[in-house]
Amino acid sequence: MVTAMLPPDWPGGFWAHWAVFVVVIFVFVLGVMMGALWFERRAMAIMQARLGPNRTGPFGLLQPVADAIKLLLKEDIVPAKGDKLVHWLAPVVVVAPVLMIFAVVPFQGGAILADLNIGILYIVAISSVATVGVFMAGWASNNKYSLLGAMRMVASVVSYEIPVVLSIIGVVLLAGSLSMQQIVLAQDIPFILLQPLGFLLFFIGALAEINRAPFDLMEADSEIVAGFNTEYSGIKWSMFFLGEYGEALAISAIVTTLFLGGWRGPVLPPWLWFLVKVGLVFFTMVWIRTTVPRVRIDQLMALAWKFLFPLALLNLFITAVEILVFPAVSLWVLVGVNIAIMIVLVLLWSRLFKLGWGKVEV
Amino acid sequence: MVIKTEPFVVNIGPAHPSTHGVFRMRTTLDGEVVVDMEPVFGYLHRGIEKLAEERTYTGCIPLTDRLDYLASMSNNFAYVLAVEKLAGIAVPERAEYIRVIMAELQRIASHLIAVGTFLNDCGAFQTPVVYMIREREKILDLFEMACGQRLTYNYMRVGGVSQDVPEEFAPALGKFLKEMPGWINEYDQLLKDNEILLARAKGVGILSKELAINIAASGPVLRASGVKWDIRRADPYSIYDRFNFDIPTGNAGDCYDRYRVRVEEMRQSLRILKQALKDLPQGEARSEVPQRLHPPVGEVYGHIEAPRGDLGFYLVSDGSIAPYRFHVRAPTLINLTALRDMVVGWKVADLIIIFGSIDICMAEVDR
Amino acid sequence: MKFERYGLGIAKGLSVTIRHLLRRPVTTQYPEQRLVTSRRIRGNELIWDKNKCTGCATCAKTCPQGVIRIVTSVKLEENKYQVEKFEVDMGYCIFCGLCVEACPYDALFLGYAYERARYRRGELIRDREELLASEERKPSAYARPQIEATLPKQTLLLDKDRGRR
Amino acid sequence: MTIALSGKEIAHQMEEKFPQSIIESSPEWLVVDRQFLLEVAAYLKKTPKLDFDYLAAITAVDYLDYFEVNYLLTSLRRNHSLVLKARCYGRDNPSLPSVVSLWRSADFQEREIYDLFGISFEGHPNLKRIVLWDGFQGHPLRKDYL
Repeated sequence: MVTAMLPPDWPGGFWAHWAVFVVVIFVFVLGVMMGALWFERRAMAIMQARLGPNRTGPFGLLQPVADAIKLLLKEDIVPAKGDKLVHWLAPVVVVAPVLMIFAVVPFQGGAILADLNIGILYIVAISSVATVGVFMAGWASNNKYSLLGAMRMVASVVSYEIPVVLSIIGVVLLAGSLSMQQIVLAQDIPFILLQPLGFLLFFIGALAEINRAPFDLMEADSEIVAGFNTEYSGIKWSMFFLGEYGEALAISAIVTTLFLGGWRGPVLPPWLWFLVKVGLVFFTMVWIRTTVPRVRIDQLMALAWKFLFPLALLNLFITAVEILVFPAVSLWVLVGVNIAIMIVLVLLWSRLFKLGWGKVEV
Repeated sequence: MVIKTEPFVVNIGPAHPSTHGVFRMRTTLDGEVVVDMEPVFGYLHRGIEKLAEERTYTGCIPLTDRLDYLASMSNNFAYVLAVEKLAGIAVPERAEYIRVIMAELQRIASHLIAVGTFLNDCGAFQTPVVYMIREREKILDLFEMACGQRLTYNYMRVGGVSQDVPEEFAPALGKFLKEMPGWINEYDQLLKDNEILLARAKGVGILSKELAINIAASGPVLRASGVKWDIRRADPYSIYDRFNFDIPTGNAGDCYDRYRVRVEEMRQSLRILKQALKDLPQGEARSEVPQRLHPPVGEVYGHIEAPRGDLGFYLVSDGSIAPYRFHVRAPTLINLTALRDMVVGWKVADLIIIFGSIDICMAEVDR
Repeated sequence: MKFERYGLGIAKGLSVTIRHLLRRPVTTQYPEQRLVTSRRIRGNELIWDKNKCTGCATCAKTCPQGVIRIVTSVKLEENKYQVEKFEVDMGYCIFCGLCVEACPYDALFLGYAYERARYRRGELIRDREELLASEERKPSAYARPQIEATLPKQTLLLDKDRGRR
Repeated sequence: MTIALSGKEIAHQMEEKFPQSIIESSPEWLVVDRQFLLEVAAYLKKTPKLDFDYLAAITAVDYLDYFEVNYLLTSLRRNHSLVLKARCYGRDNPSLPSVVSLWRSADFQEREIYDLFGISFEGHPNLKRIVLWDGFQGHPLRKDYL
């Protein structure tokens, strides 16, 4: 039974495969996280007409290393009346799920740590564990701002989980399987063309879930100082920081696997295609983060429930109809139809939908 | 079943990323909604009005730099106008034009900071503020060329300006005037119809027209509520009656209108600067004034349209070389009077934006 | 059907930021690349010209902060007071330049350099010898138009040659 | 051009409305008796011809034997302005009626005058020190404060 799980062309027993991929994931994830940190700071800097870090190492490449060393040496303050154990445990609970997501991401043909046949379900389950960690951090810091930040995080993740999962189901319908390998193999036409509305909903929902770009309310520095990680410093704070970039990379990897055709690509070697696509999606996140102001918490909620959720249902319904009623229609025609549907639905829906401007009568 | 919630008090400030200086708001929050808010001032009080009572009239000019440090050229202008009115000193033509050029450049520089930090409070991650500070840098270069400093200029003197502008000032200003409208259009392209900014700022923190007049608000805050009142047009001082420019006003009096009024005012200032640069006369930059000025006994109130509002200087002279009483009408302190009414009922995120859109400078509030 | 409300505003904003990828950053990296300051810069030091100074103490009277302490001889020698002590406390000086403007004999200048910070507060009190001009303590042209020609031209951000990549 | 109404003219109008409410008047300003301050101010604000709806500034001056508080009034619609003065004698607890009920702009400015001069304003909603901390002894802007 053990060998059955072994991908055909990998030498050595299961444990050799496991060991190689654990090392790959740790090196890939931590390395690319550092790279992502540097890339974001440089890209944002150039887009803001300034230089960004360029003092430590060539082009500032060692800046993340310098930050890491600085943070490790920083004093680790624990709030006096805070809950010590929960305060210590929170960063672990936030960062561990992020690393576990990469276990299922296919870097190349067979190159996957565990080719689970319920790959995408595993990812959705694991990514909601991180929210518990954030709330633990908010509560344990015994600080009003942290509590506000944690409450916002929980509220937004709970309400964005539904549109994200519904848009994933749309993709799974087309691919016919939950396993990430199969989804990539089924993408002769990248699903972003077949599922444009699904891609839009997933991307917006994912941005809100990892609190990046327009939805970074959890540590909105202009409002509630630094949200749930106000009372953290030193290595615990850097764990949260790495957790955030890890989640951004995980979401980019999932988007590439689900919508952009993973490692499939004409000329370049497959693993390079995967990295290029992840880099592209990450760059769009950085690009949006540089330009767009922050959304208010009730608008965030209103967007989830009144805009994304109904559209996700409609999208699921339309995809199901397409698969059942017109299986024979060629995929390229479907691409045109789906894009038209997306445009019509988005315009129609935003006409009805008013972002919450409510002034609460006190 | 009514869930028992219990409001808790949060101190936003004095050291908070977006209180624009040391300003504290004792806010009572019910969850996210602001129930009550009490502003606390005084963290930056240096007693400028007491200091001024033992300095000569020229020695007070560096004091006025420190009032609203983001618009110290306008502070100098207001103080010097008041003293000239008190002592009856005439100012040569060229000095008048240089003063108007400096005041309008200062208005653009101050509005750039105001709009930039307002966007920062909305959460646009430092991008608009960095673009606008880049343009402000060009204006600071011009100021440095004329008076040697980039923040506390101490450039204007009773009877004119301390030194005439160098020859390369006019061509540099001409180049700036050609280039700046393009940059302002780029800001508009980045921000004007941004859906998230519209959602965040439109209809938020409304200051009604009657309340604005009742609390004697002034400057962009008053004009955004639809009151067409600008000292340059209502009570023209210096040579402002020679330039034609119009007064942008909003209608709803919300944060978005205050942002739009400031951007339009930048465009109007550019118009004034073009006209002023075109007919900048030659001649003396400063009239003969004794260093130890003895203005006659009496009192005077001179006010100008500073970037943040109606900045007035009330001077009482008892014939000696130092002012007997030196009072500053701080537009930012008075604009804050209605902060509590504008903020109660909104959420924490809106409190920060509404406060940011009023654009205060704590040095002028606390004096 | 006005397309203003459906993401077009954000798209225009995105186009502005992406355009900046092709533009040159404006930062100048201070210790390596230095900007030429204005000729009239009020640099953070005072420069005193011993032989032109007649000890009339106008500067000490005009200074709003009262940082200039001057002690001169009792009687006039060829209509000049011998200045025994001329002490300036740079810690309290606000560099407003009123003393330089007020000096009737052009004996006082503001410095051209702006990197005169000290580690000890005591070192900020400069006495007669330390105030004299030298090669690296050049006077600035503030209120002294005659020096303006000798100083280099100011680099302006408008001229676009500032801040290479 | 904001026309500064002459104090004398307004003084005559005040004479018939509120007898002996005006102590002194000159072309620039107009001194009102303490008791009549509120009525005169309300009259100035309410009459359509004068219509002073904008209280630009309140300043106080310590003339050693009395404190003088100036109210710089403006009318936005009619674009004219007037300086109204009120004097209060005695140095230990000078007081004046507060005009916050008429113009809310007086709120912070009266608190500041109370804080720096010690003139208390009856009827002010929350007369506290605005710029100095509550435990501060004395009022700095008085001439005898050293």
